[in-house]
Amino acid sequence: MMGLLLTLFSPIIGGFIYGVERVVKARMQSRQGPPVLQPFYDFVKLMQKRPMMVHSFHASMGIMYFISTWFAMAVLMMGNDLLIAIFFHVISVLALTIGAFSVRSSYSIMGAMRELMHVVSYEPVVILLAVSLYLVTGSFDIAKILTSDITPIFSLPLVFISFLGVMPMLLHKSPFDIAEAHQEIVGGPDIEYSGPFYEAVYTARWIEYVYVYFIVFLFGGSNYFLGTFLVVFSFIFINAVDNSTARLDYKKMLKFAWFILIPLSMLNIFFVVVGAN
Amino acid sequence: MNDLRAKSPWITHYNTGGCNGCDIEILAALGPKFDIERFGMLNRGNPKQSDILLVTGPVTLRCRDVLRRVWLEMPEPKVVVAMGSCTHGGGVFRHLYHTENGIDGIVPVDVWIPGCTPRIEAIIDGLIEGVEIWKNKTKEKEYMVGHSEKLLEKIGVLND
Amino acid sequence: MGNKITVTFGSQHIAIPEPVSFVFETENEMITKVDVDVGYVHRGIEQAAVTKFKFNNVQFLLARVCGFCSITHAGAYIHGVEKLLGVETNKRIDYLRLIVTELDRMHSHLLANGHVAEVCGYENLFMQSVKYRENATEILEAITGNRVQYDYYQIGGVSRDLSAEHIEMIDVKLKELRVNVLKLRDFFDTDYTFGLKTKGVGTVTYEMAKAYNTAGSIARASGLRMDARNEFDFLPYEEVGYKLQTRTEGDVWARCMVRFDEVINSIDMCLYAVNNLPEGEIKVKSKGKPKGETFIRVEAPRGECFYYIKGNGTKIMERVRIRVPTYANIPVLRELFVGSQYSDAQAIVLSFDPCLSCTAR
Amino acid sequence: MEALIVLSIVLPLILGAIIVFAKNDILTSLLTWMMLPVMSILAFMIYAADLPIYVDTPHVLHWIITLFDFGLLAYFLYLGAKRKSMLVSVLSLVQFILLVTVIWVLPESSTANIYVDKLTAMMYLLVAIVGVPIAIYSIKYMDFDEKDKHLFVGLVVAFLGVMNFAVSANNIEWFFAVFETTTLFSVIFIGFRGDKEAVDNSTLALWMNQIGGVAILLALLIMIKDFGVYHFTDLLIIDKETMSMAAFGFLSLAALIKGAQLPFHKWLLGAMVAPTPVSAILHSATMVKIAPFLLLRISPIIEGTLLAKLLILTTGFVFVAAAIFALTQDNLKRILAYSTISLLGLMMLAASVGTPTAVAVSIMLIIFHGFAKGFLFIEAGVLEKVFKIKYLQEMNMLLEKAPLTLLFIFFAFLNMTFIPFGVFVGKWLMIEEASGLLSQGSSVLLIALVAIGGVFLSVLYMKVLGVTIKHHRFTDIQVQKQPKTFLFVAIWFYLWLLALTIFIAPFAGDFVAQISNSLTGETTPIHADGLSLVVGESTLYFWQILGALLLLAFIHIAPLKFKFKNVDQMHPYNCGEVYTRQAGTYDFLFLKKYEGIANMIAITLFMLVVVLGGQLL
Repeated sequence: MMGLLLTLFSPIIGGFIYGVERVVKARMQSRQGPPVLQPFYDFVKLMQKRPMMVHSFHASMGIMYFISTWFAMAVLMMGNDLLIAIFFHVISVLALTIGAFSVRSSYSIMGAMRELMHVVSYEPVVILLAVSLYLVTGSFDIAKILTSDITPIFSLPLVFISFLGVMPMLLHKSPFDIAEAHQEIVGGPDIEYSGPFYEAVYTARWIEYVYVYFIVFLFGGSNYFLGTFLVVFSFIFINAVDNSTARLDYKKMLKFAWFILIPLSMLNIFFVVVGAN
Repeated sequence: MNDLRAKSPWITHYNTGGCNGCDIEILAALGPKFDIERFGMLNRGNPKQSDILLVTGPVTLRCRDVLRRVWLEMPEPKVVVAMGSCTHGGGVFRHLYHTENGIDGIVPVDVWIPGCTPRIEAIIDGLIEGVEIWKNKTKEKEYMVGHSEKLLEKIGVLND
Repeated sequence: MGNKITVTFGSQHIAIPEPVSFVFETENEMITKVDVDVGYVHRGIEQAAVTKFKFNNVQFLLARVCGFCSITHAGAYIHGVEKLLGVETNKRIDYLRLIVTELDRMHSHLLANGHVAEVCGYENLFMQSVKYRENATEILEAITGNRVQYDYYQIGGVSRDLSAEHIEMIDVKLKELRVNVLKLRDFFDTDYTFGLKTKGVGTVTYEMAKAYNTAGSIARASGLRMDARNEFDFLPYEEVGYKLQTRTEGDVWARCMVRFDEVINSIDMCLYAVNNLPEGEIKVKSKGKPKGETFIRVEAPRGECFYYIKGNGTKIMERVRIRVPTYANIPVLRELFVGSQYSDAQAIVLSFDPCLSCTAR
Repeated sequence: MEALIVLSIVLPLILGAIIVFAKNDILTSLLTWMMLPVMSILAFMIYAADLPIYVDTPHVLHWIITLFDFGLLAYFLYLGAKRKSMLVSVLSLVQFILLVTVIWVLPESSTANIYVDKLTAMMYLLVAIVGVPIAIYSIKYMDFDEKDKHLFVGLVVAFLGVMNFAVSANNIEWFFAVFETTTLFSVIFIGFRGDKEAVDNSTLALWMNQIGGVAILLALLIMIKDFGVYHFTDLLIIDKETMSMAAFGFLSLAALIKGAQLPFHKWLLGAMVAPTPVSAILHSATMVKIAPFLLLRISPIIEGTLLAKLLILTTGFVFVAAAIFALTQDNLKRILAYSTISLLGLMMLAASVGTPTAVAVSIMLIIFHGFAKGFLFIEAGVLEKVFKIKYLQEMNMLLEKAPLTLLFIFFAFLNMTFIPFGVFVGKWLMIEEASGLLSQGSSVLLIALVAIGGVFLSVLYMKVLGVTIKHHRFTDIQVQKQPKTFLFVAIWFYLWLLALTIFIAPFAGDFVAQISNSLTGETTPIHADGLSLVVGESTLYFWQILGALLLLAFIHIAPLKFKFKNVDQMHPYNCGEVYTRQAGTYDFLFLKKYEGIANMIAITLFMLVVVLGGQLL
């Protein structure tokens, strides 16, 4: 029941997170920033724009991105296997990238290609995260992870750190906002969407916030206070990093993910395995 | 709903061959001191997702068609804010051989911000004025000045 | 071949406010070919200067060549006209002109560096740069009455005087600005990710800088000791403590650092000039029409700006010719792109601090 | 039942011979079309029978096959001499000597030489359902500016019989004979067009596969010396504790080579010079599938040994490396070949792990990869023949030229990686199984390799899909006509894949799990709960399967059918300019310089497999 509610309200929750984030970001840049409800104003605005598209397939992929992200959210909340939820996320990436590829715009194609590089960077780490959670709690089942006696964060500090490393890639935050790269490719995959179609993409990004922060929440195990603390901590951490780094290029991102984050996760898993035996 | 909408105007800025003075002030307006994001304004840079076209410069002949294309790519409702004296009929560049004497011969303009260079307070005021106009506009399709199939074909938006 | 992506960068693009078009051909984001088109901003100013405007109004037109270096363009012209008219300005006028010129350089450099940070994806640094830059523009506003286009230069003088309160205010603000700029400079100097993005990127070697005849901070960042302020006597720079700033790295980062060094030098010069402001009138009388030809070299924020003017004794000038620094820098800019990543292209362009409205006029 | 088994081996051979010699169009079509129901029914009947079945063969057959072996080697020797290939000649001679030695020391055995268990029956099914349509497809395909149509179709049909024989051989000497026969067929197929490139590539395939032959013979010798048996079923009942692994080291080496693992992948890449049905048949149901099949046969023996661990490392490495190098390719068939190499790595990895779930994974992958790859290759053939498209960059705007083909390619690619299709389920089960193994204290690398390789494959497919889907047509899309045969084969594959995906839970839970049970002798923890797939504690719910299927169905049908009414179309944002521009893709060519290093690592791992895993030291 809780899962269904969370799924249904995940765009709203994500919108709030995004709104708060924009304010936090503005304050970190010594600006006043927009109101907290700004994402919803944007939502209303985009809804009232005249629809325009490059072609039907491209526009429909924007909507599919939203739907499949929401569906991935539903699977994360109501399914029982974390791995499956992670793989469902790939479907939403498929919708986004295929849509972006389908138009003959170099920015869009470069954005899609970079988005794929994001996938290559974060996906192994996220899968290793699921595996390590299984290792510690003995189950891929999200409900079981959330009720297990063990608090995963204490056994998986390195996995948590590497997840903090990939969160900017998942959420398109600096230093890894490579796929969006507003000053280079003007938003990358979302560039050709406008009006209501862009709204779908814009809102799907909010759901991704909930999706990602929920995975952070899992690190608290049955200790929900700790989970909430971790979410808040990672939120502040991600925003601080976002505001104090320049954007890197995709090769550097790949190197960072592959030669630092993945070994870090594997090391942690290795230690847990050795410790258990 | 229109009031809610008015809190989220996104801006595309296009310099049609001006002297940069206005562009500097737009960058400054984004900065911490003036911070137009207070009003929900973002410099999107992407006409497809923008509501306000902020034009500076006297429209040189080279920039004319680009301006038209950028304007066409913006979905309605949209407003055009002409910033600086040059946009108002050319300013100091009026009747030079390579300028179009302002933007009102190219795209329909809603708000004029006077000054060379306009003060930032004037820019913000003009943008807010633009938002007020934008608030009452509808999805109804707007047409370019001198709109015709021939013009569309000439600027290359009929078939890409 | 199918692995190539043609990327247009401009004319309407968020990273460069001015209309300029680069067409990159990229392979795996590596640029293999580049076409540059700088002609979007051409308005025909040189033509207008010798047809539509009287010689004593031309400076208002020339100031609109470029908003960043308006003061240098107007200044160069007026220095030239004064030469032709034989007007001798007094020390106070020179000092006031110098203060405004250097303040202009400060705000231009700070914005340029901030913009480099912005296109590197470092939004916060851009915001801080703009925030601190406000000090400079506030001073400019106080002195001249406008933030950007201040037609301060007039033939034979300047348009406004500086009062004692102003001097006090300027002194305080400049000192504040100096502290802030040092802070910013430290940030640019030591920030790790910014360094990743800028160090070793777009390197102009000393030989390249020389061969391509670059100008301004690009040349100075490559170790080329050239600065019109040093070489051509148009304002009393030696008296106020001018120092030539160079670096040897020649990359994007070095160009930013050179600009910061120059800003600090400019602040020092302004502080000296403001506190040792000579007494005198702010305008000397001038008579007659310009006749004869002359040339002027001034140092705009982007490098050396060269003016050739010729008068024939009538109200209208016979020739006004401008050679601007960015135009000299475009060839080396093209050279730099080939072989670098597209994700670095913006930083490279903006580190040149290109002024297309100067270039195309 | 024995008769049915013999029939399913012999029938294709006979029909193939008839087709080759009759040279009659109608007869060819008739016989090939007829094969589809006949072979399928045969396979189903065999699968439904009480398995396993031992088929006793007359002793004379043994001598015939030995004779055939020598004939084959002599032919290879001749080929080596004709093509002036030292390697081929030397390897043929080595095999010759080894074979003589083997026959010299071969003890008498009363074990049946043909052994059909559920795995074999499954392969029969695969050959019938995937292989025969490809034969049908090749009739039409050869009508397009190709020569020797009847010879080709006859060979394809006969090859199915050889494949059926290969998977039912129990006697390893016989297995060697069939192994070499498949080599022969690959040589003929690859060199079919007869130009220089084709001949060169077929020589390459020949000597590479001959190394596999040498490895099998060595394994056979060691086996006879160590245990005195040379049948798969006999090997299974030997006490595992005291067993030496040398023979299995060589057998796995043969599997790795047949499975075209790095650095022996070149022969499979070379196979793309042949007519496309060859690639389809080699990659989908036959030939390379011998590799995981062989490992599945010996997996109960090698499970948990050092050999298995080294095999996991090797195949896992190939899984990742081939997926990465596939990114650098721009020829569609080469991309597909690389992804086959990569997925074969995963299949063999799963077979080497050897737990019930892992074996099930291997079988799932064999089946679904067979379907999807066959599908993709026939569509690649359609593109090549009907639309004259070979390279990725020509596939731009495929939607405008070949929308239906695009639909099929899209679906097949989705099948290769996305939830809820079979290959995905295999990958998912493998990760779950590896996590389970993890808690027993090993295989940290295994899991990383599976996760990483899978991600690269997904990215590869998304990239290829992205290139194919690119279009900018504002008007309606016209569906271009294709030959009906092509359409039939495509729809055949499409419907099978769709049905198998919707009923993936019963399919995996009953069909695959049973095979796995019979192979490992343990209970596989996969079962179907209604239409939901339950694996241990995790469940892939039916609503998830259906949801994903609907999402993906919409995504891949949308380009054809879906239209927004009354929405204005606007050209893409291009900074306000209208330049003619190229919108290609990334080719990651800078990765190519690591290919040598990858080959070196692979060779090292091969050595380790044979030397350390085979306990030769």
